[in-house]
Amino acid sequence: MALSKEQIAQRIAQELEDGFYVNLGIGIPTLVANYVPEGIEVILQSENGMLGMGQFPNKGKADADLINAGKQTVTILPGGSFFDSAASFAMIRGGHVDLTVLGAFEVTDQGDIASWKIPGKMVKGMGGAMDLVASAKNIIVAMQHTSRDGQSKLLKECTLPLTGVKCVKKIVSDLAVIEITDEGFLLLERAPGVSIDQIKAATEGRLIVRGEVPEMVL
Amino acid sequence: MALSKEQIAQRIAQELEDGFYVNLGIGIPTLVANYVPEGIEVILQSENGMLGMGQFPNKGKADADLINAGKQTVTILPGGSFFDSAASFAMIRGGHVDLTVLGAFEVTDQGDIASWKIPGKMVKGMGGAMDLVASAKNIIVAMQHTSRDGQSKLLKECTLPLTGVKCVKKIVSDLAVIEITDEGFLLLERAPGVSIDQIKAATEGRLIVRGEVPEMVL
Amino acid sequence: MNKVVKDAREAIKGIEDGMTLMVGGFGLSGIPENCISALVESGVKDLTCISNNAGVDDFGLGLLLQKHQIKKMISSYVGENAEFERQLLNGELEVELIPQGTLAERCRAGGAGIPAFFVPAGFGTEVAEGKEVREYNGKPHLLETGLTADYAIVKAWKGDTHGNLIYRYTANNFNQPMATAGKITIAEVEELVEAGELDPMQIHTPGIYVQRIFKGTNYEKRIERLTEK
Amino acid sequence: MNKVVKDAREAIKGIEDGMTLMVGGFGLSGIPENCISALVESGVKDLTCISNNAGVDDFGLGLLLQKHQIKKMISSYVGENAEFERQLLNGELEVELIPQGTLAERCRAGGAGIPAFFVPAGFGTEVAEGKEVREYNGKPHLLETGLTADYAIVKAWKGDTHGNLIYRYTANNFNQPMATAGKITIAEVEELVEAGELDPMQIHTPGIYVQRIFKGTNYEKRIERLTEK
Repeated sequence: MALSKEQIAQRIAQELEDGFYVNLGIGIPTLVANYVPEGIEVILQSENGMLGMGQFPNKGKADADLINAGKQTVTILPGGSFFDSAASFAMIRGGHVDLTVLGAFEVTDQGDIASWKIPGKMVKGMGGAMDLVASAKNIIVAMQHTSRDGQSKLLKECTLPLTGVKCVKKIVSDLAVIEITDEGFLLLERAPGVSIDQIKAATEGRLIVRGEVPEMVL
Repeated sequence: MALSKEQIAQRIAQELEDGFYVNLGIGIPTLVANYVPEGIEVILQSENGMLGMGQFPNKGKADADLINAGKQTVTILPGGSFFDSAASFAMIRGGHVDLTVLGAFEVTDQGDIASWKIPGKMVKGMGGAMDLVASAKNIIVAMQHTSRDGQSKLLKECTLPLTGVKCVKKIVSDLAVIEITDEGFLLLERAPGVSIDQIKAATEGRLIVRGEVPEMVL
Repeated sequence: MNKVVKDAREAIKGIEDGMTLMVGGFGLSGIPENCISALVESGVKDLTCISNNAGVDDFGLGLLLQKHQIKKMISSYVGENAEFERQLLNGELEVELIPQGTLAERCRAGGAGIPAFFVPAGFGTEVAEGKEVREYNGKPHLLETGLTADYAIVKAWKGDTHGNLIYRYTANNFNQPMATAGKITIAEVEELVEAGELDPMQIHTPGIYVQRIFKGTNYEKRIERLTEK
Repeated sequence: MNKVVKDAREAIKGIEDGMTLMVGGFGLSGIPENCISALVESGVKDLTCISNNAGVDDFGLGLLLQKHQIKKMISSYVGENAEFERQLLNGELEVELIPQGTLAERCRAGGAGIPAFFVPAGFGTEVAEGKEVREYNGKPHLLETGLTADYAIVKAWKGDTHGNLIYRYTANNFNQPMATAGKITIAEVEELVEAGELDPMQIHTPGIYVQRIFKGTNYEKRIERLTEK
């Protein structure tokens, strides 16, 4: 059965390592914070200028001066810090953030990503997505494997305007965990109950299946 | 009679305007701070990371963490601030400092300056001088008009390695106040009792004398 | 060295039709509310606004959009409001979209006298169109330029009579880099104190960058997305 | 997320012959005294040191020079000591001189992922030799590159267990930009506190840049030029 959004976040959380500085994009990536494994400490970076982002504030405690990159009111944890936007992206561009998790419309088997613009629809802008994908050492994309009408979003070439090229390292979709290799999408894990054939059918780009492909353990 | 170092500083101080942010180099320029005209407030920038530099500390109050660019212990005035070296030169390079006063070995009638290196002697480095001369909006050089053996230091071409090109706006020497114009050294003022002929004899570069040249008022 | 002006109306004097303004803030957080109101009131038009976002329909830069005072937005993320969308689709408004980190660095560079620099963001995308590409460390980079503005308008938490500024929490955002890049920089603050009252080690924006400062009033500090536990 | 190590000896583990180090400080102000002593003791050699200055005969980087542990200095102003001069004139030491502002910005750029940028400093001088020149705003600029180092060694006033740092007065200087540019950054501090004890709005160097931190001991904080009224 395909994963829920929460389960995608849960599976991505398994990629976290103790001491990681992590930037979580808007949407499913934000949920990853809810599943940080026991015994592991990660520090969340919010690109509008904060390290050590905490949970939403208690009722009545929201502060207009303390928001995340999604413009939601948040809190800061002990050991956190605030800084300006240039300093924040210096951190990102300089490769100091260990892991970036973000959403995407499409990803190719070379790691290209399209995530910010759908021609014909209102263009809202790329925000920090282009900076993040161009500079992160390690990028995991959280996404649906196919569109609502069943079209694959794991492609040979993006059909939508690009956010960045050859940058995505891993995908956690509702159907699979996939690593981007020089040869294409390497299938690492299947969602519980999802067959290799189902994944093949849902993947337009080159899919590599090597030996037994285990089911995810959530 | 030629000006003393203190008098050169005193004359330069007349160039200060209320509200100026000023960077004073080592040597004579440092003395300018002692002659700020009454009713005028200037803020001194020290390129090692301070705005609002004050006087030397009282006896016993020196702090190793509070020095100027000449590595002398100093104080900070109310309204001052501290920042790092990159931020300090961002300020300088960005043209936010109104006036820079520094010393020189040689200056040309096009505004080139040599001030950091004498071949054959130990090379200590340019420090911040190249950054300052390349970026300051307004540069006044405090210098002796001739060397000890009577050679002019106001030249057609520098004989020593350059610190910067076409950057000096004004010179206050022991003999004269000179503006650098497209046509060369424009003589603005004479030191008290110094004749135009004396200045001509001491100036190798193109010297422009227009009409009456007043004596400095100190 | 007293840079204090009476209010927003006095602070924005000299801002004329067709000028380029940098406006601090991220979303509705840390925006110069008082100056935006004064600009609306002044009726100045054909403005180019460099601002990470464009406000919402009835707040922030949305207020200037409503009155058709903005000719062009230079931003990383816009369109949180319907009027913006309408003007854009009707061709009444130009928009130039820039990756957020590149935008922030371009402001910092403009203030720091760095006319151009290389960054990896945007290579291979439409952002790269017409830009010089050069490879460093095995990775293609784009040449981007520093930005300055006729006026930079920022909002800080505390300020002093010399123009020194301290920002609060994430309301710092674009205010700090933009404050360095205005030919004239105007700061509005929640708390204005005498020079010497702020700790010189804690100044975010040294006064050298600020030409005019005033204590703002009636801050609404609207929250765009209230989220609570 | 505890980055605390026991002392300087533990902090400098991994620094090997031939490595490039950034060392914070301006003159003798804000230098990492404990780490310099530990490096002397370790006997590591053939170091390339990026540091604004080179210390004096018997303090600061002068201590490493005495033991011939430095192969090359990259600095803006050197030679406040006789041993330095002797080694340089004998060809035992290489020196690369860089304008101070360019040096500071090259460190900041290295930490910020900016591989190259244009600055006006040095045009027309020997610093420009071999460098690309481009005109911006009617003024020639040189293309300069970002710098990084195997290790950056900095000294701060206060630090916490997450590696957040606050510098004191002008002892900030090169420490802040260099802290961002080390593959591994080591911070020694006068006061080490638990995460959460420093005001998050007053952090000069966020902990993300610091891999190892320790409380230094026996700071001499020598004054290079004592001037009093």
